Amino acid sequence: MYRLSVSPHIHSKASVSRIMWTFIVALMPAMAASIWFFGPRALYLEIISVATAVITELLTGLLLKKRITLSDGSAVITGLLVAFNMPVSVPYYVPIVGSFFGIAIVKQLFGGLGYNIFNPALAARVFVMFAWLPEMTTWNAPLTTSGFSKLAGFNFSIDTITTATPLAIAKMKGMAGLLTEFGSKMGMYKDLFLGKCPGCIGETSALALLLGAGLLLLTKIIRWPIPLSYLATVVLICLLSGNDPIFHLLSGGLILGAFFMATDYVTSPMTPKGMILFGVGCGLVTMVLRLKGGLPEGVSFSILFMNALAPLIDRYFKNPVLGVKT
Amino acid sequence: MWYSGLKIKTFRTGGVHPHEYKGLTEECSIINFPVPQKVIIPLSQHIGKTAKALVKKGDMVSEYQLIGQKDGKISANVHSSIPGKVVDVVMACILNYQVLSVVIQLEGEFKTGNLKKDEWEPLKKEEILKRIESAGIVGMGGAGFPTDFKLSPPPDKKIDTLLVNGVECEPYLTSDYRLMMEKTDEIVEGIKIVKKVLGVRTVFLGIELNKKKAIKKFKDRLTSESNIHVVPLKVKYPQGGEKQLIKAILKRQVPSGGLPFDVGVIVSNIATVYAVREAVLFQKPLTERVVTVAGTIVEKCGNYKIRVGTTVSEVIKEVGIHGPIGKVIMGGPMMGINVSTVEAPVMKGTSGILFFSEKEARSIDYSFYKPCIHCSKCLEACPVNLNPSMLSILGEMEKWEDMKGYHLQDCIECGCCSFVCPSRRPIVGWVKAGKALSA
Amino acid sequence: MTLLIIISAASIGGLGLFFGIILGIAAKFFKTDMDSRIKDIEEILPGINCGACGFPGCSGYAKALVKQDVDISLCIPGASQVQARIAAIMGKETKDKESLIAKVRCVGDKDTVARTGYYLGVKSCSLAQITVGGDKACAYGCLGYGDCAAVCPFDAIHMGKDKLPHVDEKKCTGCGLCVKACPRNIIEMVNKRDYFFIKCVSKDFGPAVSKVCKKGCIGCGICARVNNNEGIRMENNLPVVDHKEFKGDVTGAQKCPTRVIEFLKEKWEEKKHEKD
Amino acid sequence: MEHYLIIIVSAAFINNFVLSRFLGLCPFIGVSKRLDSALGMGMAVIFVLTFASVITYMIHRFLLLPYHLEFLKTISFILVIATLVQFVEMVIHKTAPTLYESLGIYLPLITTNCAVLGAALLNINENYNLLESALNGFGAGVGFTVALILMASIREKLELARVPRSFKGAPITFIIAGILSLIFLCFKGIIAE
Amino acid sequence: MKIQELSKGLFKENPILVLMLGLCPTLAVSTKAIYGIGMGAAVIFVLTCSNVIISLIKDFIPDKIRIPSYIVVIATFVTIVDYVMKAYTPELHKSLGIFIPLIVVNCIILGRAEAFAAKKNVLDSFFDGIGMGLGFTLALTLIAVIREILGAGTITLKLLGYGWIVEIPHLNPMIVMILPPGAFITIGLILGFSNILKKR
Repeated sequence: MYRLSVSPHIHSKASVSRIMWTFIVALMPAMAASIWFFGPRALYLEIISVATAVITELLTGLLLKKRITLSDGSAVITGLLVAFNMPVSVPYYVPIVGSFFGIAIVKQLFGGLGYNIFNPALAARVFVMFAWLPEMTTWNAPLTTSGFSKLAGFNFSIDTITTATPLAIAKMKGMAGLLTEFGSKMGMYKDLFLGKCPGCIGETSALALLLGAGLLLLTKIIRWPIPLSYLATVVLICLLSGNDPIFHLLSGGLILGAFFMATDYVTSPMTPKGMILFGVGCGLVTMVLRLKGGLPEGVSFSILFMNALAPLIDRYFKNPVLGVKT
Repeated sequence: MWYSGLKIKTFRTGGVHPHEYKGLTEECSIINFPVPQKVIIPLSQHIGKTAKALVKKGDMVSEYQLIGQKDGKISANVHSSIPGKVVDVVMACILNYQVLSVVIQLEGEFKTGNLKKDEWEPLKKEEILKRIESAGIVGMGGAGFPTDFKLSPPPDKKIDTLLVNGVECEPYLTSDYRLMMEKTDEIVEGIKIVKKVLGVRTVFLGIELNKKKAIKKFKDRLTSESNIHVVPLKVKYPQGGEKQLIKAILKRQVPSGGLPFDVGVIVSNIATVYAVREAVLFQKPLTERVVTVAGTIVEKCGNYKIRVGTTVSEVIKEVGIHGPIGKVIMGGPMMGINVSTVEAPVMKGTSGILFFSEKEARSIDYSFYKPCIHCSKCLEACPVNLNPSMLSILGEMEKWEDMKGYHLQDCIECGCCSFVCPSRRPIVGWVKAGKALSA
Repeated sequence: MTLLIIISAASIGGLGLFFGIILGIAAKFFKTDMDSRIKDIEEILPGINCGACGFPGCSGYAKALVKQDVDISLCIPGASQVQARIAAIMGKETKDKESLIAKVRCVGDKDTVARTGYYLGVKSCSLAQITVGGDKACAYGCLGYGDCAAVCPFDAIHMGKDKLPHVDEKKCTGCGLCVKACPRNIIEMVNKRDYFFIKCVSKDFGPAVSKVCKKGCIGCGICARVNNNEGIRMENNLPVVDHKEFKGDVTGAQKCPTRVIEFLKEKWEEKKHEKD
Repeated sequence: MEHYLIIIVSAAFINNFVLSRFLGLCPFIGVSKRLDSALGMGMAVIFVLTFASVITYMIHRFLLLPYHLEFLKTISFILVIATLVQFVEMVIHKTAPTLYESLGIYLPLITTNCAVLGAALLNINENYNLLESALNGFGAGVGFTVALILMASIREKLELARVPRSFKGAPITFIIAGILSLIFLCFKGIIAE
Repeated sequence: MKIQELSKGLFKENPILVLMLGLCPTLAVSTKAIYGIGMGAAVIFVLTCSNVIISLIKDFIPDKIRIPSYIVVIATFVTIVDYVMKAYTPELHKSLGIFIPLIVVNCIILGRAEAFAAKKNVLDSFFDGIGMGLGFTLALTLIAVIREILGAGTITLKLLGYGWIVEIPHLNPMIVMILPPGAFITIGLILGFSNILKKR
């Protein structure tokens, strides 16, 4: 009795779980940075969120009688990204509801991994954002070096100062306000790059995120077109509208969004041309929302908006098949 | 480097780099395979109509005797590869489909020991074509296109170039390489014959860079020939595909649904060229070919000159297998067909027989494919620039008709998409089914 | 008050009149002849869009009926009643088409016919057939992955524990989708009142069959010889039954060495009774 | 000028008729199965909405107001819309029969599409003048079309997804609409400035 | 017999959950429980009256202009409801906004007129109207209660100073549920679950 299958009879090493777990590894620096800057509560949020995501995936999988695919790690990624998109002070039920919404409704109801139209983590973030707007927009300043000693203690309470995110300051007070907050321009860039500024726990440290993104790009898990066109569009619009491009690149969730969420396979277009258009669209909507919108931040919305457009883009931007005249 | 002056070419769109495994058999010279006790000769080893059986049960046949008569324009003669008695003329399962086959039991003696050698230069084009036709030569790269038909393109197509395909891009296979190394002069003579038939000026011989010795050998041999050029090619699968080779060497694009002669090119495989020479010089029909037998569980891996019709069971007996066999593949691992029985015969287009161990075989289990995650790795790997992801999803949903909208017919079934797919989806399977069911 | 009522009535009436006139003119101007028959036929058709007629759904068939003059007997689930009503609309005569049911012509269950290999692929007969040529020792037999059961819109075919499809004759409407789905042409549409079936399609002869399947037809031809070729004759190593010529001699069927001929006594007696 | 632009953008995106005002849901669910019919339906709705806004404005301004017949506005508006729809139906049937076939029963549905009557009533409520009414109607139509096209393209992709059987069709369409509406919600702040 | 006409609208042919008619007002006004009830009452009135009238006049109306005539009948009753509500419950009327006049184009009413009242007798049509209207009210109120609990943490059953407002303790309401997205997601889930129940 030989085994019978269709060709090819050999396979590259690629597998879904390998991709997903590499992705999780790439998120680790940002996770470490979140704990470094926001203390153990950040870790608790992440653990709670991931646990909810995994349990929800398991339960919905059982209910819908699907093959349980926990080992592929996609639920872990969703859980982590949901937590990354929250301020450190949110009550614990927020990541629970968010992860549940993301996995159960945005992912599993659409058919599970590979079939979802919207990025579960982003949809979850936007959902909880509108559900508990005050909680989701209360920002804490990162811990100082001395405050970090509290990491050891479990009785960490939220007694740090509430402030506004750099983007909110820029919106309300302009560049001058930012300079008084950070001191000098170079100091501001440095703080933003390292992540020493208020914001969602996973999005502040550009350094940690870029480390992870570098891993993903090197292992060819994500490709250049989307992040590059996204960031380039943001820079271009900044230059045209007279805003500081470096500030806009480093602040808010732009790096996290461009490298880790806009590049989500399932919800982004498949052809290079489509990817570039997708990135440009993300950049455009992000900047419109940042400069004109009512909320200071626009990355999640813009990517979600382009997710909705992705099927249209896929439909009209196909690769030219060799030998077929168009 | 000695080839540094040359421009290394390759095709641009897609392609993959599977592990080569050529080391197993690369240095194995061609060995004559012992005469089998029984052969099963399918009457259709080519594209087109099955040949008409000329023998019936109980007939005695001699070696090289015509047993299947070409039926119509696209068809080919079939000859007996051993002398003996026709045991049966029956539908047999060959490469997973049923084909009328002649089963011959070895009996009697080989009479045709030495064939008379002709000179080919004085022969007319028509005479050469006739000899190719009566020898039943078909493309030996796998597709099995009747060579005489290929070499007589319609008069309105002007052919300016002959491409000789020495790429052998499939992993494991080294039969063409060994042929190139050991029969260099004969192949050059064969190229000249084909060149004369086609009346073309330029010939390119494409060889991938993992066969540096062969490139050097031909380079040295061809210094005096001004019109035959050796073209070293970057290693990339599926460069041996006709359309990819034309694109790589000539930068010409065969139109969708077209054939190479639509862009003035004829592509011929090394083994075919060699067989053409034998047919023209000795009037010897195509009854044997060089086959790579390889696999980690094979004791005597190597390149064997095997008679057409020899069954896999005879091959197993000869080369020795240790451990249980998981999979038997006729052809290369990327496009080869997996057979279920040891009664499957070697055919004119069989370039390799691979034996996979149980573990190797089980590592590919397409019944446990996962949903497509739209990673677009297959789009990058596809040498035709198709959207294999969509094809696979439509196939999964059994929307065969809709697959046509995604250029199903242009798929060359090279397997690059399945090879890179992280969800391990049997994309080629769905494409094959789509082609069969959407018609 | 009265004035208000009058004004309201007048305005509504005026508006109505005005728009009525506009529409009347427009209707003249943009006149199209819509065949009301299409709509009528669509209402008659069962509306399950099974596709057995070969057109895209019931509305497609309705359109084709009116515009392309196709055969009115193509709707198999609707059977003769629908046909009669379509005929009434289209002014055509009804052809008497006897109702059909699906019959599985294979007895090679999972214990009888061995598999030739472990098939590692999509669990579908057509894919198994196309990609690896099937994984059963018998080249004609049922592959058992249930394409026919999956395609049946009436839930009339189920895969049994023996890995063979079983037809629920009560639910089967004879639409023939399973026949199209089967890559090995094992399922055949037969007359509902037929009583004599050869449950094998192997064209092989003798030992070639018995080597792979103990129950399959070995093509010995005893049935045809016993019946003197009346009603049963041999073709391609397989008996072919002709119900019209069949005179009721069942000895041939009983002599079958592999018992591959199925004879439904009740149906035969029913028919005989009718003839008398 | 900017004022008029704001009316259009507001009607099309910020207060999208389907996604934030819940108007015209029946055709939104019904015609969003295929992209090409969604496009056709969208065009028809834009046309009907714009004209209906103009005509209802005129009836309101020149007939109902002078004679104090405001209580007749529902009846008279629906009459206008019904006529207009029937008119469009005839035109499409004559000029583009294939489009007509794919729109099928949904063309008459525009009559009972509350987006059309809703736009007319909103125009009155907002005290828009003639141009503003027309632009509001046009913007509403564009918003409807945008939502319809987005939904159709998503649903076409979803055709090939393994959505749980009970959620196929309307339920999953509503959930998609919910997420789309979440996205459109973030446009709310843009005009506020 | 009549009981059947009355009860089918509640569950088996519930206009919202099964027939999926009249969704626009369902989503728009289901932010407070009382709005659901108020809207439902208006629909019951219009549906019953128009059903009765249409089944009375069905024999006199030429087939060609039946739809416009039905619409005129319905529009009349809608205008009556509109003005009555404006006079007696101005607060509710304001909250329901244009969705009161939009009852005219609510698919339930025209749908019942066309599918039922135009074929059956007066009594059947009357019960059908009440049944369907009740079913509509029930489903609408259900959705409204769910949305209000999750989105505002209350259940409002207060009109013109009568009734009461229940407050759910220890609940941080999710504002999104009373915003449009909440409406879409709630009805999507409810339809899905009612499909599951239907299959059982």
